[in-house]
Amino acid sequence: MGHKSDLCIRIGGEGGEGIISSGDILAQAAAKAGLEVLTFKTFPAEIRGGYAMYQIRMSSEKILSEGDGFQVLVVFNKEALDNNINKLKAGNVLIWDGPEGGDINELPEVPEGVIVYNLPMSKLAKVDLGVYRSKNMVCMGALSELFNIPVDRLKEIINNRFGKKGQDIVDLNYKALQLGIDYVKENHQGISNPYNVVAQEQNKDVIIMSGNDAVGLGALMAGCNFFACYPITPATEIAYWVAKHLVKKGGTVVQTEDEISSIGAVVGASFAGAKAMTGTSGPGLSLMTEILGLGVMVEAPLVICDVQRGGPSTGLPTKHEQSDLFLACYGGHGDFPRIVLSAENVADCVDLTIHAFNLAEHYQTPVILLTDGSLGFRTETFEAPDINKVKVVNRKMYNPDTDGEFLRYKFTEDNISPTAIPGMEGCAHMQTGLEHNEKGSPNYGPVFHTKNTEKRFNKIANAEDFFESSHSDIEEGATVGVVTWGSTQGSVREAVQQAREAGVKVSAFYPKLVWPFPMKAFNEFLKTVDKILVPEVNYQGQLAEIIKTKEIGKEIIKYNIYGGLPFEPQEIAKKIKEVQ
Amino acid sequence: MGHKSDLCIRIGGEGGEGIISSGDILAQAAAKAGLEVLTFKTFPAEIRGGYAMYQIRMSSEKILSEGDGFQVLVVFNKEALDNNINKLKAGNVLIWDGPEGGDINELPEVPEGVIVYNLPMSKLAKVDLGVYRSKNMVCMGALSELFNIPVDRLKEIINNRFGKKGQDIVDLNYKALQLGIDYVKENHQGISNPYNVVAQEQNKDVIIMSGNDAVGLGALMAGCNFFACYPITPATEIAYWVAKHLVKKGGTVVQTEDEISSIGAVVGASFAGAKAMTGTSGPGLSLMTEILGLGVMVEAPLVICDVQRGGPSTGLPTKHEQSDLFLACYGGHGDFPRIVLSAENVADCVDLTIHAFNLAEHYQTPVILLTDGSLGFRTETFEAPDINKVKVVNRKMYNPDTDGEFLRYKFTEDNISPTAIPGMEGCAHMQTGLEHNEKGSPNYGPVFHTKNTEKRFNKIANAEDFFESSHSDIEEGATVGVVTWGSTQGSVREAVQQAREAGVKVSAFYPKLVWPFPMKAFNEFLKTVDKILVPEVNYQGQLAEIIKTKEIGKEIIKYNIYGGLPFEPQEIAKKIKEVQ
Amino acid sequence: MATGIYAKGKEYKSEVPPTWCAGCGDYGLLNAFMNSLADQQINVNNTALISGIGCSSRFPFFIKAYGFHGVHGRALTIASGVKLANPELEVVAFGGDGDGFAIGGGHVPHMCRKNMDMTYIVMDNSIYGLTKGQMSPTTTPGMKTSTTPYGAPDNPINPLAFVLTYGATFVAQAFSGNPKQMRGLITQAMKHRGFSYINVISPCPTFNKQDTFDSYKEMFEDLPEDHDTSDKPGAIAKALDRTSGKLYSGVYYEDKETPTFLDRIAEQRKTAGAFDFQKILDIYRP
Amino acid sequence: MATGIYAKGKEYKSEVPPTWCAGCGDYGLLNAFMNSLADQQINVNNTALISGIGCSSRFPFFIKAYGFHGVHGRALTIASGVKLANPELEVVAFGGDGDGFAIGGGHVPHMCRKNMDMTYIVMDNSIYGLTKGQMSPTTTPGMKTSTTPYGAPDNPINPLAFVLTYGATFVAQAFSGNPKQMRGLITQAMKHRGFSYINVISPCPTFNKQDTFDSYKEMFEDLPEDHDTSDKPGAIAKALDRTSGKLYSGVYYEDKETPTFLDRIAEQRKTAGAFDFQKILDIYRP
Ligand SMILES: Cc1ncc(C[n+]2csc(CCOP(=O)(O)OP(=O)(O)O)c2C)c(N)n1
Ligand SMILES: Cc1ncc(C[n+]2csc(CCOP(=O)(O)OP(=O)(O)O)c2C)c(N)n1
Ligand code: SF4
Ligand code: SF4
Ligand SMILES: [Mg+2]
Ligand SMILES: [Mg+2]
Repeated sequence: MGHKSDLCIRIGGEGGEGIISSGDILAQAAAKAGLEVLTFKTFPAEIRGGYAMYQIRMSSEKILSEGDGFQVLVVFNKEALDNNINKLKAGNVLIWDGPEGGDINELPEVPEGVIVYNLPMSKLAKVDLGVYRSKNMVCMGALSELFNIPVDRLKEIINNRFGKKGQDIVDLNYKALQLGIDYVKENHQGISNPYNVVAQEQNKDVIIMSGNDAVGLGALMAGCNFFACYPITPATEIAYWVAKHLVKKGGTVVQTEDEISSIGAVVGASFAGAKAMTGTSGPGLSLMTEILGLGVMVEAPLVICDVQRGGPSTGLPTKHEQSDLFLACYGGHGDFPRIVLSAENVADCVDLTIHAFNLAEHYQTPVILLTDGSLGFRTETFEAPDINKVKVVNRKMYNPDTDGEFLRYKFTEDNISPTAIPGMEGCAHMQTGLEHNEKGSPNYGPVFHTKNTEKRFNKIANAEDFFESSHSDIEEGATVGVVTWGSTQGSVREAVQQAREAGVKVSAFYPKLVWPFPMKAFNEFLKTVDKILVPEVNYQGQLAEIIKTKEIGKEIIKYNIYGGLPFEPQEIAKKIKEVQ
Repeated sequence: MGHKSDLCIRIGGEGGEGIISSGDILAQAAAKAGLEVLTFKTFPAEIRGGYAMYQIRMSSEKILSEGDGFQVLVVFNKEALDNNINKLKAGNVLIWDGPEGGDINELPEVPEGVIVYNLPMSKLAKVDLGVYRSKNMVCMGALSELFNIPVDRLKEIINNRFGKKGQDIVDLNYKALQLGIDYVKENHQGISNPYNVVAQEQNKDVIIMSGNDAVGLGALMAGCNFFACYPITPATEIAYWVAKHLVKKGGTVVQTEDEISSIGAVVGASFAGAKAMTGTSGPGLSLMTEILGLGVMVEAPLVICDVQRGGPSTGLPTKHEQSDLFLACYGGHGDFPRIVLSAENVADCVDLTIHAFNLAEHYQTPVILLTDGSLGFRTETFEAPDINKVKVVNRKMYNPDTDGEFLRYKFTEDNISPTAIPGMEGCAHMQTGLEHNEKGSPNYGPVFHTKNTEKRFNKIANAEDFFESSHSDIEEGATVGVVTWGSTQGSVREAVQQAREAGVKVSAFYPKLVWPFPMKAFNEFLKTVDKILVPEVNYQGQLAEIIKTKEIGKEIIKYNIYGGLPFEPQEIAKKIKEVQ
Repeated sequence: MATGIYAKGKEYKSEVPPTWCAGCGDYGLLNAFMNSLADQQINVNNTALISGIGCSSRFPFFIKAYGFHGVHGRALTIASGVKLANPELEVVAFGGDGDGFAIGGGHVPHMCRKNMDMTYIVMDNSIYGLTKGQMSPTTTPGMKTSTTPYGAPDNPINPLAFVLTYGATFVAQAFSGNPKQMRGLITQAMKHRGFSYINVISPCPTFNKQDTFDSYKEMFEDLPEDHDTSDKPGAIAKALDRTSGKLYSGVYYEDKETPTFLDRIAEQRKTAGAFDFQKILDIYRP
Repeated sequence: MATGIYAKGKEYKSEVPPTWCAGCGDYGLLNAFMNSLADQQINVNNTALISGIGCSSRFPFFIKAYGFHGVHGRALTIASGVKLANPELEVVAFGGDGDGFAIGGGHVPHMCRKNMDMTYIVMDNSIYGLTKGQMSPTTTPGMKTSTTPYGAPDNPINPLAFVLTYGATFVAQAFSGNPKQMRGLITQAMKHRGFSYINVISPCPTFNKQDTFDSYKEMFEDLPEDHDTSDKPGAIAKALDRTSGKLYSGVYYEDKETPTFLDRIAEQRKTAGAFDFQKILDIYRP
């Protein structure tokens, strides 16, 4: 389905066969050619063996999601063939290397109408080139020739990537490319190719980047100057990014002995005045919840990014799932609020990380940003952000001239107490995870616990007004409104397009802020629809359950999948039609 | 106002002045005299200093809660006077030691109609007896004489308690008692005393015990043979109990280096076939959520008792709150179910601990039992349980004759897979926190994650049928139904009595199982009322929020207090009247 | 031979093919361990192998015994529960340098000092393998890893010195490049009563290009003949000493006297008295 | 004198009255610490005192400086964040034996090996005070506590030997009964660059009736004049040695050479290159 100008190529095979790196190169080449690109990767959770997949979707228009399957399939081994062959439809293309690189004339069974292009890339690499591991480059050459991807761009990228390793390596890769190109020219010339992409001029300043890198970039732009973390799939790349770049701006990045230490260090750094952050995945967030509560209690601005993966427990470390919303909103002992954001796409990862810091500073409270593994790993083209245009918010500092006596936890009208950090003269004070009075001294009486509990909840109650915290897409006459969170929002956007193209009226609500839920905007939205559909990649329907607590008086239809993969837009479009 | 035959005495003063031990003795004496007893204690969170309180409610009838205040107030210092004097009503009694043990004729200001009985216990102890710290015993003597508490019982208990320390100590205490008795006889003879309790014959086998001890007793009766824990207020007494008694039955009790280690050891012990448990409070449960998910993933039967305290963070360690329900139901990363129970009173602590083990074993899953600090510390009289009448459930073990090939995670009709434990021949297998196939080998494909997720949720979906998981108290014609959980259930029961006595029609629903919520019973209940009232000692109304997700189509009225104290029944009764 | 006991090491291998890279040091331990099981005539039905998360923590999958693959860093906590619940079982815990000494480092001291009756084997590759190459607690300072692009800033820990100081009662070091010696050490460790620890230097050719089989081969030497395995300060000094550029394999320390945790528990049980339900209730009868 | 600096120790005292029992050992540290602050002319405005949870962890409340009373066992993690975020601050962490070596025991090795620039002071009373008397990691085996009614089954840890093995670069022991010596040790520790540790033996008369001021007074002795503070194995051996029945106060070990964590970080910053936003974006421009 998707746009007419879409081309989506999937490459599958054994982890370690160069699938990831060749996919990266192909994606970059497409981006260089002025196309919009959105990639999708899955890795095995094991180091060796297991199935890896890289999918590159390219288009002349903005791409909203991983899309509905793919049109071209390249398989490096039998597992990849078996996993994917039945997803091909009539008119789609299979690039065929022969069974496990064997005789290309021994054709596999394919669905009716699927076109098979022979490409003995294993043989070409092993026999003709003499370097088996260049198989992936042979494949790239063939793909560029087949689908009109400018080979010059490919070469440029290869040169940039491998130049450091010496001209030999570059030349070897060029040669491999050429083998693939030549093979196609000789064997498939004249075949009427159903797909091809047209390079176009881009006059925007475009970058192509992964979601994890984008979180790092957002942190840097927001003024983050302290980052502590413990490695965990699929979040570790955030640490790679900040370890490389934050230090250049004078920031400090530290790898700690575990996640508890990371969040502890973040709380300490925040106390000392830093804009502090940690990045983790579900297991790490579980371990952090005790100190999350401490952060709320001492009113520490800080940001936690949770790149979700399949759970519970170690679960499915490299698989897609959105199942930490309950943990983010309800985890931790005691009754306390926190701000939770969720990102839709890579550009959002930049923007919402910036908003996360600003919210944290403004409200003096922890903010959790939820992304997920597919989003963290996938790369996307988007307009380069401008660091000079970013609005950076800093916590309200105590001013002796206007604020009277310094009381760290002073009750104020907006429930935000001007604060002070070590080093400031005359403001020395204690912060404690015990319930306390305005000064910060322990106090367990009913008055302070009651007032402080209210303060903690009330101060963030209107967080939705602080930024563009949601987006309503209302179609007149629609009865059903789709609501979701996280990267599923992209699939919904595309599904909504599909539905509308098919004449189905539908509206949609995209919250960036998921806790506290943006009820003002949502209530306005709700006036326009009769029922809502909530697609989520989890079992319970975690957002749907939260929406139910709002007693919206409209039918709430859950739509849940939990197989470790994201939604395809067409699935949602179909559901929209069903329930409308 | 409670029963006519009620007497409730509150003693307040500085922690360490013997208030707790004298309260214990008084409570036991009342129980010995055949009365029902329910006590209520609060301690400071600090070791030294701070206000401690002990309240003893005694009655000829079953006592349901801490009650509505007290009729007799004894103050050991000014703080105790200030904290409590305004709660006295006309006709109530203040026992007066003089200001900080000074001149008893210097009377404090008291609410109108409050009767003041002078009792210079400090002076009597210090001057007449020469032992200041016996002040509490002087007080006990006076109270027994004033309110008809059989002094023989008191003496018996003192003898049992202090006998080991030598006859000198016993005699000293007797003497102190006598001083108090004599003082009353001399000074208050003939005063028409508004309160007195009548000892009565008990032909039931009664015990008086705290909630924490009762959890230990329940564990022992359920066959618990492994207990690991890390000390934390207000849960540590469970460990004291099991450390003393479980070992006698061959069980093992281990103090670990932290809560993560405790729950890890519990999972390991369960894997090895033990009935394993840990006891903790909120901060500990927060730390345990990662391994809680592991327990669910490997399908390990185990029990966690969370004795809740005021939160978040270190919060109010010795104060009352019911704020860990969200954590218990929703904590931990990934989407996974767990069974959550909540206890109403001390007898419930025994029963529900037994049910917790049985549910865990039957469903092969972790079970969380929620109690709270007041319940953990308070003592209550109830009928001694009979270990021979207890139904003990054991996990379904693999039987090679009927079950075919051993598959640890075999898909079965009831979603329960017969299991095996190390030591069994031919059943060696792996358990892992990774998603897995029936055998237990890692598998991240859509099929097994989908089927296993459903298995994990479906297997406990009907847990409400497994035991008497709720209790409906329906009054014909009532429009409002009160629903609550935990020890607030006792306050509601008493409030319902009060309301009905006042002619207000009201129904109530008492769930013992709070997750999965007993919806079959609740739906039946809901048919009889128009709206529900949910009183909870937390801010958000955690149970109310969960009930909202059930879309019951009736008005849900929250009633929340969060000052660190339990509800008084009269507050709830008033609210019932308001909303009916 | 009873079911569950095998004549040859390789018969102890499960059907699950190892998920390790070709050339991974962990294969060396796998072979040595299986051979030791055969040497000891261990019954897989009475054996529980417990691990955390990491490449090395996949170990139990590859052996026919009962196994538990838990969460990152908590292998010892789970293993202790298994052993205490059923002291009849042979319990061996496995993990990596990160699993054991970063996130799990808080548990090791307490298992050692309790002298918990089990064996713990750490596969030390000075890197986080499974998560693809971050600094671990034993990474050489200055080494560039993905989280330390400008060089690792931390001084490495010394696992042997740690567990010796903690009070482990059997401490040895082995090298993946020497599975024959390792086989014997494993047997000694498993036969030891109390907490026994083996540090296995197990290179990760995929992510640690600095600490290789070859570089280790150069450095490894057997502990000197006259090494006194009863001298704890001496053993610690030996473990801490890196001036010689040598690494020593063999038994660093052995203490057969200190009672094990199970010994102590058994002792206590005697003083606790017999179980009598009514007697317990009597305490609460007013 | 600038605001925030005081002439006399007691001027450093906050308005908050200590919550400790009469006779608690922690008072000794409080006095010694305040006197050391005066000796060093420390400015409270540039000082951050960080603690966990426990009787001892209440310490920061009683001093006029900035303070943070976190959660149980995590004082060092928070303290490290404070110091790294603002290296100008004087950072001292406080805790008890349980806070530091049971639940918090996983963090100590890493602060030591990183040579994190701060001071850590543990008040060791061999018991859990705040929670009313359970076995702690330094409790003597066999001692009856509320969780060990038949006697503590665990061998105690040795905090000094631990931190020495971990790589702390300044290690001392003090005794609450000797606040004068302690005062000097605190000054030395705070002046030390890198991670400094003081083990303060600080009796809990309320819950530990066995390890009293009197019993400790008998055992305490200054480290011998000829003790070599640069000999780490020697220092460890001294710490481990309990045969003499003696406990030693004074500086066990000092290492002024090892770079601190901040030194290393500063080094790295140089190689990272200057910040140029467009250059970073260039990496992502296709
Ligand atoms: C709580 C938690 N944090 C982080 C991770 C991610 N993780 C998995 S394995 C690992 C480290 C592996 O290193 P090591 O223990 O040395 O084993 P190796 O792979 O090198 O054998 C990490 C950080 C996790 N699974 N859980
Ligand atoms: C996560 C967590 N677990 C347990 C506790 C309960 N707790 C508070 S202080 C403490 C131990 C105190 O002992 P120690 O650190 O030796 O300090 P002391 O009171 O003896 O000075 C414990 C177990 C807690 N607050 N948080
Ligand atoms: S990544 Fe390293 S540790 Fe992991 S399997 Fe490969 S070689 Fe072994
Ligand atoms: S309980 Fe012990 S440690 Fe706590 S204040 Fe009292 S004497 Fe000090
Ligand atoms: Mg490793
Ligand atoms: Mg202590």
